[in-house]
Amino acid sequence: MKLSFSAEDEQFRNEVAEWMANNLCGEFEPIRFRGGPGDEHSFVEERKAWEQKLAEGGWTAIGWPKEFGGRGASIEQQVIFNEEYARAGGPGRVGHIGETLTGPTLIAFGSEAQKAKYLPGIRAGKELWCQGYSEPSAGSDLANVKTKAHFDDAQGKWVLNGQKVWTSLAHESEFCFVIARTDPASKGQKGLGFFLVKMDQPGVTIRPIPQLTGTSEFNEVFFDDAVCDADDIVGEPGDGWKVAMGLLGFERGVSTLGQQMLFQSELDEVVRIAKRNGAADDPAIRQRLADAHIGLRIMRYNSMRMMSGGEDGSLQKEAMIYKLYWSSWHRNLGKLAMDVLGPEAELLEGEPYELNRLQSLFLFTRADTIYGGTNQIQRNLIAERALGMPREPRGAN
Amino acid sequence: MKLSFSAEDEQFRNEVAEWMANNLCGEFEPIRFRGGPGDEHSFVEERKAWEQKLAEGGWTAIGWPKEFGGRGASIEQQVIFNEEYARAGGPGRVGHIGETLTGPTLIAFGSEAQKAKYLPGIRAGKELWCQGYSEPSAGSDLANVKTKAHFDDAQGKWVLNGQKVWTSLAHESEFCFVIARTDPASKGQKGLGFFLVKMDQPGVTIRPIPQLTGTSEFNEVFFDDAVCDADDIVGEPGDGWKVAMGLLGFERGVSTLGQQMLFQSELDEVVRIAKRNGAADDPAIRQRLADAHIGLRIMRYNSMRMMSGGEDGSLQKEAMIYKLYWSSWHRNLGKLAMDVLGPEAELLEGEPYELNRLQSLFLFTRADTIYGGTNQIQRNLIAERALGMPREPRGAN
Amino acid sequence: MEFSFTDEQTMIFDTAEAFLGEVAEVASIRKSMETNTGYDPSAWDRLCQEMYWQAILIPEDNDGLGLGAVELVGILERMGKKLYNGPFASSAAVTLALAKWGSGDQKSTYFARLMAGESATIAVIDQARAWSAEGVSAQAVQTDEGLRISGKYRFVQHGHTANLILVAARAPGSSGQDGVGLFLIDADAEGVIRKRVPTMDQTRPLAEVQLESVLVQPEQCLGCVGNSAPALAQLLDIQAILVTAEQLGGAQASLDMTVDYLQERVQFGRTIASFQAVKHKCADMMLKVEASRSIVYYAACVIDEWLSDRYDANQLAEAASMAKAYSSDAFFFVAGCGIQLFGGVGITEEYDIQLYFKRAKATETFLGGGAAHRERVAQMLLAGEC
Amino acid sequence: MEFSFTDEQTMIFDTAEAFLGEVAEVASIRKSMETNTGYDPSAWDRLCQEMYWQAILIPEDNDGLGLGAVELVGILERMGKKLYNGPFASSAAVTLALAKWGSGDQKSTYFARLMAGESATIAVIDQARAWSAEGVSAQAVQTDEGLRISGKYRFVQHGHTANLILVAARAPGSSGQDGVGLFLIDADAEGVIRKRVPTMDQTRPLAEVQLESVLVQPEQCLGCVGNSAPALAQLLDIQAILVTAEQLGGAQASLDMTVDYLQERVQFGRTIASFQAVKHKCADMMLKVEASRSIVYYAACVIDEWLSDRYDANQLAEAASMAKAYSSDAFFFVAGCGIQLFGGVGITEEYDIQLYFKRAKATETFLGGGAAHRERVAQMLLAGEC
Repeated sequence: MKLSFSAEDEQFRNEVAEWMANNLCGEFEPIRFRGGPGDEHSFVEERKAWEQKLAEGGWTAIGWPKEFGGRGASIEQQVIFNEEYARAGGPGRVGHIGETLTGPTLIAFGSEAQKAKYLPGIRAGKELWCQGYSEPSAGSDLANVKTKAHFDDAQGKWVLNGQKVWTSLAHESEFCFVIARTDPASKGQKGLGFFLVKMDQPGVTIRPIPQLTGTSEFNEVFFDDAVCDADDIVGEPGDGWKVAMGLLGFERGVSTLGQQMLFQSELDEVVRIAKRNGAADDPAIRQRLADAHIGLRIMRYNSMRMMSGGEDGSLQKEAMIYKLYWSSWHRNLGKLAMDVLGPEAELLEGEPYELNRLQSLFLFTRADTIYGGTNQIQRNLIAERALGMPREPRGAN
Repeated sequence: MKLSFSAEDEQFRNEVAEWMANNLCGEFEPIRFRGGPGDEHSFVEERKAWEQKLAEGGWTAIGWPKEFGGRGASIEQQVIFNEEYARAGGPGRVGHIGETLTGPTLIAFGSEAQKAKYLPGIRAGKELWCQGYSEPSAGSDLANVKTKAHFDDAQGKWVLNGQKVWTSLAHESEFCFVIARTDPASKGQKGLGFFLVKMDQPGVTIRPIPQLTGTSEFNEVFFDDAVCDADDIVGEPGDGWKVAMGLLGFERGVSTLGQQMLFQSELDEVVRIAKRNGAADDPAIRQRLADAHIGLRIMRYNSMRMMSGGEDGSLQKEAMIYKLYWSSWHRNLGKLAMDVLGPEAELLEGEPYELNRLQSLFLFTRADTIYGGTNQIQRNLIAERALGMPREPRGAN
Repeated sequence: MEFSFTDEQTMIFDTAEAFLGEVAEVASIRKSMETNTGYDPSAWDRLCQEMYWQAILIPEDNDGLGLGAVELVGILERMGKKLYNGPFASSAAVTLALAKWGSGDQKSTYFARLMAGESATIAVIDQARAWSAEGVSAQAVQTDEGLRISGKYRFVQHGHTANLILVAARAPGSSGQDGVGLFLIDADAEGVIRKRVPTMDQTRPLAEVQLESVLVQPEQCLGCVGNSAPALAQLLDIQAILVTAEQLGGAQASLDMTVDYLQERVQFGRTIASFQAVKHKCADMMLKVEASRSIVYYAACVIDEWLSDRYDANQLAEAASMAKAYSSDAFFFVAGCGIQLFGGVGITEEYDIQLYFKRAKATETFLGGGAAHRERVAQMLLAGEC
Repeated sequence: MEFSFTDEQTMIFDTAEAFLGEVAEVASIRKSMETNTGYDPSAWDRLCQEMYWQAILIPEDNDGLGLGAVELVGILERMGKKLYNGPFASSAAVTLALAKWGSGDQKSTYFARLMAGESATIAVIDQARAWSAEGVSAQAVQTDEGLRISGKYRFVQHGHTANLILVAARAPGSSGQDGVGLFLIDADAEGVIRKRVPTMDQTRPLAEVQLESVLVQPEQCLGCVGNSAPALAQLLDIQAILVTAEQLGGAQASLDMTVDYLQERVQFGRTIASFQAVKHKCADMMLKVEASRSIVYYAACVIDEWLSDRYDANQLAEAASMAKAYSSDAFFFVAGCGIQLFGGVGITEEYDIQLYFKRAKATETFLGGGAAHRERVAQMLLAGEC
């Protein structure tokens, strides 16, 4: 356990910093520091172009093994990349679902054909992915999947019917991974399949969900006889839950660092405003600024422990608290931002409902403690899996 | 709804104040402001004598109907009495269980014979009571009573066997009301009886429980063939739960005001020390002092609403939050007191474990959120009874 | 001393509940919040004509209803429940100011206008972080024709539609508690420019009001020009208490709609309401709602005592700050928990809980949040003033 | 950069766990806390002879083990789990001070004594609310024979038994950051008077130490006399980090024993552990324990970087204040929840959770609580120093 980086790693840091300085400029200048959570709808086209620029430089999927186009970068290097990316103002990545979720999932569970078919597009920053997990009647009960998939012998394809919800970037994505029930008689975690579905087809309809922010980061996605190829199922029919859970494990990896860099830039802005408008003179605000700073630093070391820990992908304690920890921290930051702004927090940038970055942060972070497993579900998981306390009984339904 | 008192009530206030000034002096001077929660073991003999002094002045049981020796005082007058009692430094009442619990219970549910037998002793401040509710294996599960009572025809008496726990003032009390199972085949709330038991008898053993404070306010009470007369059961065998629940209802009445006056004197001391030692210059401490002040004022108006409300003894919403509210408030005050003291909080008054008032407050208030129904049980009750949410299922056991 | 409602009060509140159920259902609030006024003028007209609520605090001598602050607060609580967005609270605050400090002539003039259905509001600050005399920046300059007021006011509730604006302004060169006056301005007077500004809480229209050398006559001065800092503080306290009544109602409604939803919504084969952690959260929410109720109605009683000069400015200040600190935090907590317990749908535009959450945020900041009011209580407490 | 333990570290910690299980079971802690020393000297002897832990931070050149702060903190964490009450942490802090600022001679002299099993502690303040150079009141007066130190110190861990006391004292007439020196005093020197004082946490013996014109020679001065305020600040930061390691262990043990009890105890026909509200409380407790672990081990790494001059005083200060603020609050929260979840037995003397609760309280205040350290972080944050 030590903090300092090796000389080799410091060399890598210079390399990243230099590339960012030389490339995140000119046409990409406007997207610096943009596109974070709650700002995801900004500059999407430009950020797509940036994704390809990154790929050209060899800076997408750096943690993937070299055979799949990655750099096989060490944890240290991934940490460094994220730090330098953020320091340079690298915009929110539109390719992150493919890079951090689909890619690792396919590398771990996919067939050779699937890897060949999908990894290059992700790696090149040209094919974006979204996720089809939650369903309206399921909510936190993720395994309560009603979307159905059956294999249609005539077409030689899987046919999907059902509805997913809370799918971000659905209208920007080329593909969606969808968990669907392959065995209509099954219930819960059994009888599910994990499908790779092309979005641009007649059977797929996307409906944005208007949110409290006035924006629609989330969508409903309807599958009406949507199809995918026979070999677009990861693993076997019935393996869907296992694959999906593995994928959720990947969610808690290096990608957390990128998130934290965005958090840092938000906190920096809050501090800047507090200094400017005098809020920083208020001792109660000072306590909370310090608390936010400490909390974010802790988040970083939580991540470091998580990444340095067991390589079997099993969830350690620090990984089990991760979602609950960051979502609560981020929500508190949103409130702190408003209290730093004071009465001004109530005034919008413009008609009809144009939020500034901090207002957007405040409102959007209310979703953080809900999506991807509510704080309540997280606490169940911690108590049951990490502390070995009895499982919450299911109802009779 | 109004705040001002009538001229008649103000006259009553003067009367109380004058009596207190004339009587809480001389031999009683040392017990002023003493004997509150956590200080219950102080000056017990002197406080017993004070109880009788109060009775001579007609100031015990003032809310009881006149026919039972009370004054039939109005709510307003009871409020005033409590205010003036506290203002004068009236000590913690040793007779409060008899006056506020046994008395009202007997008046509501007791036979004429029971009223005649017990009310005068309580009224005169000569017979103290303690309560025998909790049992070691029951904890929060109050109805899980294992203490048994059977009627012994030979003796013509009820015979009790079992153990109670968390009984305060057991060694000072003449009587104990005991809830015990009259039907050995019964479970839960059915088949219980409510008994009035003399403490000074061979079948009753008291064992003090050493606490984290180094003191022993609470006791275990063992009943080994303890007896009470045939007519020392309130209601019929099987009515015990109903009587006990009625009694818990009385607990949330005017007696809360006396408690609040003690809280006020504790808060006053914390404020005084904060001003003296400079803690009051710390903005975070200031926030918490204000919070404590606001919280206590709210407690007062909660009580006012509770007392002004329905006269059928049914629990209104403000009554259902009362225990959770005051116990949490008081626990927070204990912590605040320590933070006001700063490092000094760690140093005791003397060997071997002599706590000052605020240290005692700090440690003892950890019991407040547990006895008389833990905060967890209180939240269950609020959710289930006030909000109509589903009841927590019992286990198979 | 008496802490329960009279039968008459209960009747008034039942009527209020019924009337608001008619004119202020969420659908109509949502519709009206997107209009230019930000509220439904026809509902306001009905309120004035059928309910005559604008006259609650106007003495019977002035042809008002001669009721008290408890009745007012009870109605505001029910408005808060519905997120009612008309100019009632701000008008009531101006009414109270007139009742306390108005001259006989001012009362007859302005009460008549208010009873006829005109609305009123209060404008105090522009840039300051805190609502107080110190924050007053508009200037009242003595000229030959009379005083002329110039300055910008922000955070003015219904400032774009109110007929009457009670403004604070100070003598040139003065600062702090000195030189402050309160003035009753006609919104259509020359030099009054106002515009609605977009707000995070869409149910609580705010405006910027610019006064450009607006002429006021002596009869438009409320109380003593130059010496009105104490009155301004009391006015802000009154206004804060009225806000807490709306907060209480909003918190109650947030709790109610959350529990209703939890009782219906099934997850893992059980209603969400059956999960103990959810129940406990709701219990904590209810505790805060009930505690808020206690302090808000106490504060209402204090207004009554203060109106009849039995309580002083300190007692009013303490009550206002206690109520505002507690109720602001309580409403924010309850509405925030509400969104969380609604889960995914809680953050959609379609569900109402988010409107309550925004209302909680907006009213928390307005007139000072919990920390500011607690600091004020601390000062009084440490000075032995409460 | 690497954030997991080496195999060697894991082995050391396993050994520590086993050894402490032998010498520091709760029964023996309870017994020793009632003795005059407040700890078990025979256990301390075994610790020094069998484990040689007193030599962890002493360089191999000085015949020590030459290990780092991560090993130290890992052992302290396990001591915290057991409420171990010997003079290990205070001795380790003095060892670190010697390693950083000691001259070659001081190192060989004092390291030899420490390795032989002598214990050491730190004495800084008497009356002040805050531990800092400003709070130093003892005076070091220059005389013909050398400096003579007089003054009273309170809150001195194991001050009544330590063989060596590192004290802070200031030049007469100086104040604030000026004139401060650090001195190594033999406890049996003439003029040293000390007594144990009764404390709320019985597992953490504190003493008052009175120095009456105690003579010190130049070789007893650590660093530069009169210029040691920065060193004192760093020393207090080091000490604070060591306390957080014990807090982490205490919090972990509180959580573990609570969950164990909940899994056994049946109420309403179910184990208490099966109640969701209880589970969620335990989840919150675990979150704080794990977060505390992250920041405490980070701070341990910072000590190592600081020892080798790669990190400066600011980085040490930030780490210490972050760790102390978070871990103090976390331990208090976890132990407090522990008592609550134990229910009635939690407040009895018989059960151990109350000892952890008192330890949490005692260590929270010691060297400054959460609010004070957060304010320090805020100052650095706003000054752009972190």
